[in-house]
Amino acid sequence: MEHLLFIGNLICVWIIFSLGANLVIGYTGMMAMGQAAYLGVGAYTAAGLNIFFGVDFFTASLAGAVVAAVVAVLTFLPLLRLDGFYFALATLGLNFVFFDLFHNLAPRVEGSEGLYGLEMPYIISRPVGLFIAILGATILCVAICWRLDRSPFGRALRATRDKPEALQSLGKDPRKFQISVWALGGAFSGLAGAIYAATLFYIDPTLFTLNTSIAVLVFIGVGGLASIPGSILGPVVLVAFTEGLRFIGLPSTLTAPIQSALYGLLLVLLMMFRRQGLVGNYDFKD
Amino acid sequence: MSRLAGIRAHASARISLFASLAMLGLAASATTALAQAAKGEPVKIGVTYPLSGPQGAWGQLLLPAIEISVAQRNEAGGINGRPIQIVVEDTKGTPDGGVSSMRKLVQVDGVPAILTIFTNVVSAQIPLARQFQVPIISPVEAPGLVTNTQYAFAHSPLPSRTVPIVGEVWKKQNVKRIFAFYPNTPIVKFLSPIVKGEAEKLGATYDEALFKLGDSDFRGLITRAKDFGPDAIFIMGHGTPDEGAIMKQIRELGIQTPLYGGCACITVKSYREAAGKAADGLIYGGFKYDRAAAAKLIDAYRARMGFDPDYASLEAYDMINMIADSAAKNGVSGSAIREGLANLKGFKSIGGGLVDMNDNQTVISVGLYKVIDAGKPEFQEITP
Amino acid sequence: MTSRTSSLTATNLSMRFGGVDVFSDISFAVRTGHVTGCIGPNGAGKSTLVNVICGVYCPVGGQVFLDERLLTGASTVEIVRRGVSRSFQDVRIFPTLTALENVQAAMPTRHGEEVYSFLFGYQASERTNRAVAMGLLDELSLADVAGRTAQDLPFGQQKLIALARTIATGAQFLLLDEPAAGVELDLIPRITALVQRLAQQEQRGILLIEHNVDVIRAVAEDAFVLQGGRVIAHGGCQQVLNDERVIKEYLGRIYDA
Amino acid sequence: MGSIQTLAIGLGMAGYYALVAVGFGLIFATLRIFHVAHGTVFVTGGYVFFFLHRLYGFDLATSAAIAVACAAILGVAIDRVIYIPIMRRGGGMFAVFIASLGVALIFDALYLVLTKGVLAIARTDSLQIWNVGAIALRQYDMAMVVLVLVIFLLLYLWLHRTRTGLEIRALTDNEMLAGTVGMNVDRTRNSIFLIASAMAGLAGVLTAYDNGINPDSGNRTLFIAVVAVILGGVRNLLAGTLLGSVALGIITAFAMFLYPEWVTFCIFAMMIVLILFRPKGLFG
Repeated sequence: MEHLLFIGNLICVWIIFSLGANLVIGYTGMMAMGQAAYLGVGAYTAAGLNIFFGVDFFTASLAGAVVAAVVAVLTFLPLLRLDGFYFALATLGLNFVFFDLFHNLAPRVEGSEGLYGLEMPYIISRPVGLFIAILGATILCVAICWRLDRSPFGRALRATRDKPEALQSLGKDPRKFQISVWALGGAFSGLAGAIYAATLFYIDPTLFTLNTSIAVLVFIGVGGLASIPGSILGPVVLVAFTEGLRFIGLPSTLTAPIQSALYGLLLVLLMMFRRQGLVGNYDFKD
Repeated sequence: MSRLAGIRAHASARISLFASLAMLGLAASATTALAQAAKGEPVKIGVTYPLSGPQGAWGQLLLPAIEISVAQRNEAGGINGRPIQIVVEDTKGTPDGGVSSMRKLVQVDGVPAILTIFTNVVSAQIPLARQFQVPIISPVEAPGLVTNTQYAFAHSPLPSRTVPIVGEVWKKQNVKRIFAFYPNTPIVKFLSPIVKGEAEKLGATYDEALFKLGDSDFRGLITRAKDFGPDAIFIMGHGTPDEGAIMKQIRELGIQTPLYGGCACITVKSYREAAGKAADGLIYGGFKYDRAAAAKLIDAYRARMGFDPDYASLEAYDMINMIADSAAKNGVSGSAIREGLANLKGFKSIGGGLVDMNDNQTVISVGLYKVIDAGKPEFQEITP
Repeated sequence: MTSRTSSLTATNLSMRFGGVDVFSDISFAVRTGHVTGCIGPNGAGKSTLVNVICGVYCPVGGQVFLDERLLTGASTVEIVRRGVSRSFQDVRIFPTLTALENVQAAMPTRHGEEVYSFLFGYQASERTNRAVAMGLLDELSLADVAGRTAQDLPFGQQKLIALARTIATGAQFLLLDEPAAGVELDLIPRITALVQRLAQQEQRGILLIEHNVDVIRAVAEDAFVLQGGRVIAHGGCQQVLNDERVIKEYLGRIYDA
Repeated sequence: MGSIQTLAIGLGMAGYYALVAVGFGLIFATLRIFHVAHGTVFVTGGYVFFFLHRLYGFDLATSAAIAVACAAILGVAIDRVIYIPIMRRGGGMFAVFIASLGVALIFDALYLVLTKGVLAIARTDSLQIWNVGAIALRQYDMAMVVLVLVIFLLLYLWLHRTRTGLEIRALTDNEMLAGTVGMNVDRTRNSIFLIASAMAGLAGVLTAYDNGINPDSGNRTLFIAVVAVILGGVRNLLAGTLLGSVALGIITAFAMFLYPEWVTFCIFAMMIVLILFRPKGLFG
């Protein structure tokens, strides 16, 4: 039962992360390949504030989201003028750069080898309480995205993705929307990171590698681009599947490779046969 | 060979997985405790070892020793007549893998105690052990890591004991420049001050370099050592083949400086193979055990694998019996086993001699060794 | 429109790509309430002219003024905000948006279109925008496809949506790049009617770039002819279309073909 | 002294980078395919060599030849089975890029299962070194540098003296041709993938013999190669890649020497800076 709650928490983390990535990749069409960096920033900020400065966990999580958004914008601004591959490549490079930052700051920092003493408010210190809180945060994020999808802002994002130069000719600066949505995506990733830290009770640089960035690409790729149901469906189906692998008696040595191979296969098949995903509204941009 | 062993372990794990899956469907994890109360029902012990990744080779060499230990214990009556059954999960040697496999073992399989390994994994598992009230026991060699918590135990020679005897060699040979290699993981936090302190005692100059686990070309890093011009090079980490590879590459950069280590990792086959001839002459302080006393493990292991077990296999053998003894005395719940481990006195180690649990950490005898021929392999106990 | 301007003037505009002149020394004026036609064969530099006016390219010579204020050098976005908007010859519609959304996306209101305002408080302005957008679409006989995704509509309708979109920006001056090309013939009168209404009722200034001389003849008061990067005729519409050189160089060929 | 030693090490590393980078650059320049799976082809060469030589006891030359052939076939197969069908179904460059990532993931997983992720080193003995003053030079490195130079010379001849080479250069110059899938391009396409993959396979063999490979090596080497290609400039394939690889080999070796913890950081920070300020390459 507790394990199911844990898996539920994980799914929620990936849903929030996927929503953020889908805003950037699906709605706005920017090929972000390094979203895990912001996940890490959020996780480290929240955990660090909580452990070293005694900030309460809710505030620390919010701070994680805000700091991730700020870092996201700061790292995004120089990349604004890039397009296509070079943008994808630069964001992918950012992921490696951040990984090394986390990794090298970790060994000598007290508490880096596990989040000792993450102080949780009493209400979420029990597994059920934690799950309800995380579920609540997830529902809030879904609601925000749902409002966004239907708002003029969401429309402007899709217009930016479709034809940025046409939007420009209508007197609206696509870069403004790109920066905004990048900040929003960063905030979602940061929040997901903070919740991830709370779920696992520890953080470690290996959680924020390129593989995590690729995983979110698979989540939204399978679920569906530019689609909220897609952002939920992807993590639910894939996490349930890979966690389910543990229960069918597969040796645990095989679960990681099978997950990786499955993600790889899904990417290939999706690109071949269904580029918009299960319930997506949009193709991978050319 | 080792893969076969792994599969065998999983075959038994599989049956229990099906059972627990069914239970999971019904309700709560508490049912596992009820199921175990039945007579003859096996007592499950969790094993979170790396079976893949940089440390995977070692993890796979350790599993057979655990299985031999379990088999011999079960023949001798198990835990008050109940057999021991191990459930193995792969941690990949990462904290991430350590935590998720521990969660699965406790929450799905309901194991009351866990055998684990490697500082970075253990560090991540400690808070979880406290939360679940499931004791973890490991051969971590990080001083102070387990002493500040109730639910973590260690059974190993500490570098705070092995490094000083290496230091005596340095003193005798009048070593003035020491260079050390550690992996870029939290283990540096424990190791670096010890070696540095030893160097300070001798009035020697000290420098260090951190290598990245999973890299393969360390020559740039080694050039640092070459530039430093050391008369002693110290290498210690998680016992991964990386350390062996560094030894080899040190020699291939024309550095003939003597090599030193703070653990008996060279007894591990994968480590030894990565080092090759470069490890000849290596001097290390490590677990000192009596081969005759350990014969029942060494012979069984040799028969199965074709070569001798390494020092950590002996420690793992002990740890199974420590858990079994504690469970036999206090009961099979997590807190009962913890109680037993914390008050362990006069435990008869496979390496010979009696050990006590002191502050969650056993004190086992250490000795100084020199590698005569890493290929054979041949080690010789020496005195500084 | 808050700021009332009366003319968009280009003086001696020249443009060159990689050493090749696209056009040089072009001067013209578009006045509010009037439609100015621009005709010329393919490759005459008409679309480049629009791009230069809108700030996509910086001219190598000459300037564009909005009344007395210099427009050249400002960004595209800034130029639209000052009141000059354009449509594209190759449509460039937002393919995954519905027809209605395409038009709404062009509306100048900022309510709910910022990252901090998308949650609440834009409903009233959205309703107004929606009504205006529907009105525009209705005028172009597109009301019944308003809810359909733009990329699923035929080219002609896409073109009309793009036209509606340009109009929806509310800009004082509209540069329409071949709005009638590729549109079904029976819709053309609607376009001309719309353009006329924009000029006469809404007092907008329109530069109408067209291949179709009939459209120009129907709506434009003034016109100029672009040929080989130069203005070969300039003046009242009738006068220009009856110009011998124009007939010989350009219209003749069209009528021949 | 350390810096000269590091320079020597860097030049040795440059050999591997050059072999992987020139193939990647060739594919990227001609077909506009961001071939992430090129790293997979590289490790495949290494693993086939390792398995044949260490586990099945084939001699060095036979194992190496089979390994290079396997890598070459794998490269062509990835193109024919995955990339071409995706492009035929209207997928663009990004679709191919993502599918390529997928292929890399699948093979990573395969090698993880086969080797448990343990470093695979195909040799057991130590390499011979020459001591020149305080500098240690490995004979292996020097032989490899010569080999790489010979291969680049052959590549030059292939690109400038044969019909296929001419077509390839035409593809590099004409963006319109690139990305199209047609009967005429197909054969050239095969040759490009074949040659590029064979070179990556050879680099894999050499690395597996030298310091060993693990499933991660593929991606790591690939991204270094990408940086080398960007550094050298896509337009200026042979000379550019060679210079880029040498520069990168030296930079990596020095990063490892001076700031060992920050090697990855250095490489990727450099990549981002390059993309931002010199996307056409330093020498392009």
